[in-house]
Amino acid sequence: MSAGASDSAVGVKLVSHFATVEQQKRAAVLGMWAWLLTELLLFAGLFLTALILRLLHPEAVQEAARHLKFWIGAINTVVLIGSSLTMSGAIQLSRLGWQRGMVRFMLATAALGTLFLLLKGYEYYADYQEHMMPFLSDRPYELKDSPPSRLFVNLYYVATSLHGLHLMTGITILLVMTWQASRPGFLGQHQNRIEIFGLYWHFIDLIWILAFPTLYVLNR
Amino acid sequence: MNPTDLALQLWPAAASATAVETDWLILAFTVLTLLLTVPVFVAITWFAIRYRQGEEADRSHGNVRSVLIEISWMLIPFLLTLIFFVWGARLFFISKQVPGDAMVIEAIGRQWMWKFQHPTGQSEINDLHLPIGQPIKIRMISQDVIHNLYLPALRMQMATLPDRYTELWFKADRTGSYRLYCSEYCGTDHSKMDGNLTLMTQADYAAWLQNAGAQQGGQAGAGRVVYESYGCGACHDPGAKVRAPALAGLYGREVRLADGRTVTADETYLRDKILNPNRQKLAADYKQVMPAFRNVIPPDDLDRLVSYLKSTGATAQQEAKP
Amino acid sequence: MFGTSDERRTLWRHMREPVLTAGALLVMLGINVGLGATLPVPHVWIVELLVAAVMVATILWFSMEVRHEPPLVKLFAGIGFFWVGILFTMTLVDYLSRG
Amino acid sequence: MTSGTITDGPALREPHTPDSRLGHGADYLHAEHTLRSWFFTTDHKRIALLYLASITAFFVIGAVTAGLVRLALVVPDGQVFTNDTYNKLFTIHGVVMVWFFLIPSIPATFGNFLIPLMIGARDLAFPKLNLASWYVFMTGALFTLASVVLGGVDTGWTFYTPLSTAFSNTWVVPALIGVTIVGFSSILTGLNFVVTIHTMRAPGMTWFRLPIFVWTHYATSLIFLLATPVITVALILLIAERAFHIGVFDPAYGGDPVLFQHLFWFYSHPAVYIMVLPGMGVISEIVPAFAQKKLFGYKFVAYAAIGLASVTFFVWGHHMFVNGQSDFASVAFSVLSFAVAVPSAVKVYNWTATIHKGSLKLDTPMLYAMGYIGLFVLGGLTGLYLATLAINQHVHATYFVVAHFHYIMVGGTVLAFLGGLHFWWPKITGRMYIEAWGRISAFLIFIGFNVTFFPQFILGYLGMPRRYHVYPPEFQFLNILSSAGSTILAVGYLFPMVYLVYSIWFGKRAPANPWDAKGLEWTVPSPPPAHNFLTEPVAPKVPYDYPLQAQETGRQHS
Repeated sequence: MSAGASDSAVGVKLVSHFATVEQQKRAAVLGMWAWLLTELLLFAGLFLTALILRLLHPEAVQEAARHLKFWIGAINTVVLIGSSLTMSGAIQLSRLGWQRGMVRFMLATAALGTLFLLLKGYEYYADYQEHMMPFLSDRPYELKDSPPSRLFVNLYYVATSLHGLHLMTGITILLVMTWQASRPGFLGQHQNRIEIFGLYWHFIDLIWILAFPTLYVLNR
Repeated sequence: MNPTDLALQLWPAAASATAVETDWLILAFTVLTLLLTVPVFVAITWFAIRYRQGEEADRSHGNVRSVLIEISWMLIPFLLTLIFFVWGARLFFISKQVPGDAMVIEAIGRQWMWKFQHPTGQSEINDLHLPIGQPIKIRMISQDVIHNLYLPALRMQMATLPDRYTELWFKADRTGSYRLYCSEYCGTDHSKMDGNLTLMTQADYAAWLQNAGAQQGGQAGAGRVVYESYGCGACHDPGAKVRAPALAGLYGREVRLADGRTVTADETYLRDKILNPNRQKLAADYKQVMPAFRNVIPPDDLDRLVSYLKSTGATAQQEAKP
Repeated sequence: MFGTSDERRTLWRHMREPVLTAGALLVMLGINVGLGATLPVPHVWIVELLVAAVMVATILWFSMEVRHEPPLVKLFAGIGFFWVGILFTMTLVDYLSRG
Repeated sequence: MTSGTITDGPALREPHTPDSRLGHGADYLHAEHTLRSWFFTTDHKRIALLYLASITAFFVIGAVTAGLVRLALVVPDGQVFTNDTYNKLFTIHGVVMVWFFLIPSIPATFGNFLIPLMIGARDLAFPKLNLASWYVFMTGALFTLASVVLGGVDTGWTFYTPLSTAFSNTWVVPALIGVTIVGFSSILTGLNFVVTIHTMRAPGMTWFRLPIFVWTHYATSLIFLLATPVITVALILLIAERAFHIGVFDPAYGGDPVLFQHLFWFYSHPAVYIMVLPGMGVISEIVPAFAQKKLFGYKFVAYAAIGLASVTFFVWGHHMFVNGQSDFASVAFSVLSFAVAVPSAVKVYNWTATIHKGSLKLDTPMLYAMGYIGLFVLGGLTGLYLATLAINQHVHATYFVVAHFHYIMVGGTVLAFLGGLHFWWPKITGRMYIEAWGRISAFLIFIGFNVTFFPQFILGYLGMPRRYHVYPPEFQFLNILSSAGSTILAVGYLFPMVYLVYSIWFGKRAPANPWDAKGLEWTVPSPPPAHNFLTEPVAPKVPYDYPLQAQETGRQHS
């Protein structure tokens, strides 16, 4: 069975207000990079807060960081690196016009993204079991003797849930796009959408590559 | 002089040498501002009249060395204004270096009042009486939101933060009644969080302390009461059931910590240990059993308690000497 | 799923770089996880931070293919980190010099 | 130069027939007439008008609350309102004016309308995103407006913790959510402009042939992109703080309220340049057009825009000299703040040099531009006073600060906005306003503004803190003066609203280029056709190619 053999035409359809396809593609790439700039600065604010907490309360932050599920975080990083690989695969195949293979890679990417979220959900559940949710007012907090540790644990929830939200958005867009891309003729008109989305996906990966050490590793 | 007597005032009274110098600074800066702006205003007006459309005028243009012009009007004003940066920074540094002999006033801001405590223990609400000719340091903290103690006659203000001490100092040289304000917006009655700053001669101040006598007995005496009321003695008194470090003579001593470090038991150390004993710096050979008093003990009580602990330290040292 | 050997060769030609990138990322992650789990020396966080920085650079340069992009995109990829630098540096100027 | 016949008569009801030379096609106002064609348009010109209508409405709300604040301050003992009402009023004024008027004002209206025309493009790069940004803006703005009006918020526009998180009993969370949403609209607008200016320029339109207006909007867009996300995350943390007590800014748990101020001002100081830079762009278009002379020092003015946008990110700490920041940091931020003077001076001196030996027409836009230069210079230099550490220790958080930033924001942004509105009004609507009324209102606004805000410099130096409802009686005279000035200012604002709207129906037909101005937007008919250019736009060899020009030597012309 040959998935790659069903080559389809690869290209981008010109939208009327652009002069050339080349211009249209450049605009799309630049637009995504401009958006990613803002994403980086968004998360930078959280990383800065984590750093300041570490400076103000070193012991408490260390204690809190030791309670995070280090190994789930590490496995999740592996999962995201894997999803980046499948996303790169989808982009490569889209350039070749191998539509079915591309769709499979996209589905794999969405599956890995979902796996990340499931593991994250399990991690939250384990945190809940261990009374590591200081923002819940009706549930006693494990490290109640160390008030500043609350701050770091809470920041961990803000940062990871914001990242999770980005990932969830990414998966949703990816699934919609997979559905569109599975129809014939997609690659002939919108090949660059795969590439643009790929940038976003890799960047979520990049943010996690920064978040994992910031939250789990550096403060141990 | 009473500030309310003035219907229209155009320049604030200055009650210290620093305030007078700040005034000179802003006046000199204004002169520079005028030097830089008046030519622009005059030029714009003059050009608007001279080169109005339809007016006969010489509109021929010779060669202009534009790079030279651009660089000069970029750099010359910048360098001139930098003089004022240096001057301002110098005054700022002076205002940050507290003389050793400064009299310390403890100030507490809370929604929506000021509380000032004199070194002799008297305290007053919103109004502040102080002597001239004597460096005065105001050490302040807030009990709730951020406030800002603003003394316009001294050209001085500083934020009061919750849980962190800030300070400002000055040496007034003119008696009189002036305003003091909260200048950081702090909620409903922000604009009522003001009062009068009365600067008086040292003799008058001494007399005022005698007569005002709001809360006699001094900080340390009040602190002893706090010590009792929070039950500190149950663990820390000699012979208490729970083995806790003795506090008499602790202040100023070196303390060996559980992690091997040695720290001096200064005021910050005492405060930290009371507010949050777990945070760090557990004393060697003791177990961590003390509860945290953060959010339990109000800042003014804490001040009194720390004063008391300091006084017991001094007593113990005097006893140890002979 | 890719039938002919021709196709497999083409596939590998295109997938070599992503696979190698992912491999490199996994190795670096392994280093960081190992350091984080064992904490072999004090201040190991410096090493961990450097490894994370290299990982970020790898994603930008290879996964996101910045190296094939025109200078303008390279600038956009870098300028955000420069601005993060401003945010961190100027804030730390305050925190590190507080008495 | 002129195109089409100039006749009087109803404009909106009759499509304007463009010059036959340029081919056929209805102008953008008459291309379609349905409500749907306005609310779902992707035409940058129509979206600009949607923004214009919305920000005008927000301006009115902000101005009315300002009027009420000035009314309350006529008496020193706060008898007009309760303290809570007063606090809510100035919070509405601040929030609405900063986030819903000043920040979108020039970029979202004139930027949207003019950037594609000026660079010779058919539209912005992402027209749907452009429309989306207006909907995002309206969603956030109406949401916030509902919460500040129905529930009231009393934190001031700065939302300082712990007042906003732990102590205020008002509708802080909905207001914050709305402001956060509006931030995304800024980001989308900025993104669109950056991409458009990079990729959509007409053939031959190199960077150094672009009008300064485009340069300043490029710089502004960079600030939108790089600064806005930081306030977004700061506000998210604030919302989480208030809703879940996460504690990072709460001293009760060991958090640091000063950290919020750092994150807040990392955005909010550059945001000043979001407001100021587009205004500088407008002035850089008006001054050469009404002097009929090439802009002096074009490259320096262009680089100064980028310079301002960069330097502004290094100076935010000057808002925090007395707020518990370290002394070392204060000195560093102080000296860096002085560096802002360099690019600002470049702008002002170059405008002045442009007027020199020009052929001046003192029409309404030029009057606004001249007023702008004067007020911006005063506002900018008093900013240097505030950056001086010792002076700041005295006037921080007093009316001196209030006066200073109103000189920048009203004297700067609003005057530039009104100047630009008169300058491009014929282009946007195809109608001329009545010149005499324009001049009268420009004078009224200039005088009213100075009477309102100059006394506030004195009040501030005397020591009157800002946000004071009850104030010492010795300040009453100056406060009454200020309030009196604000009534003149209000009349000045009302005039254009009346005569500009009047001109839409009864104004004279505008020719394509009523001011003999240079720039691609003046080469198309007024109002422009739906697709902007009927023939391929030709980039000028030199920007600002006016009849008069100084022979600038010492550098290469591009």
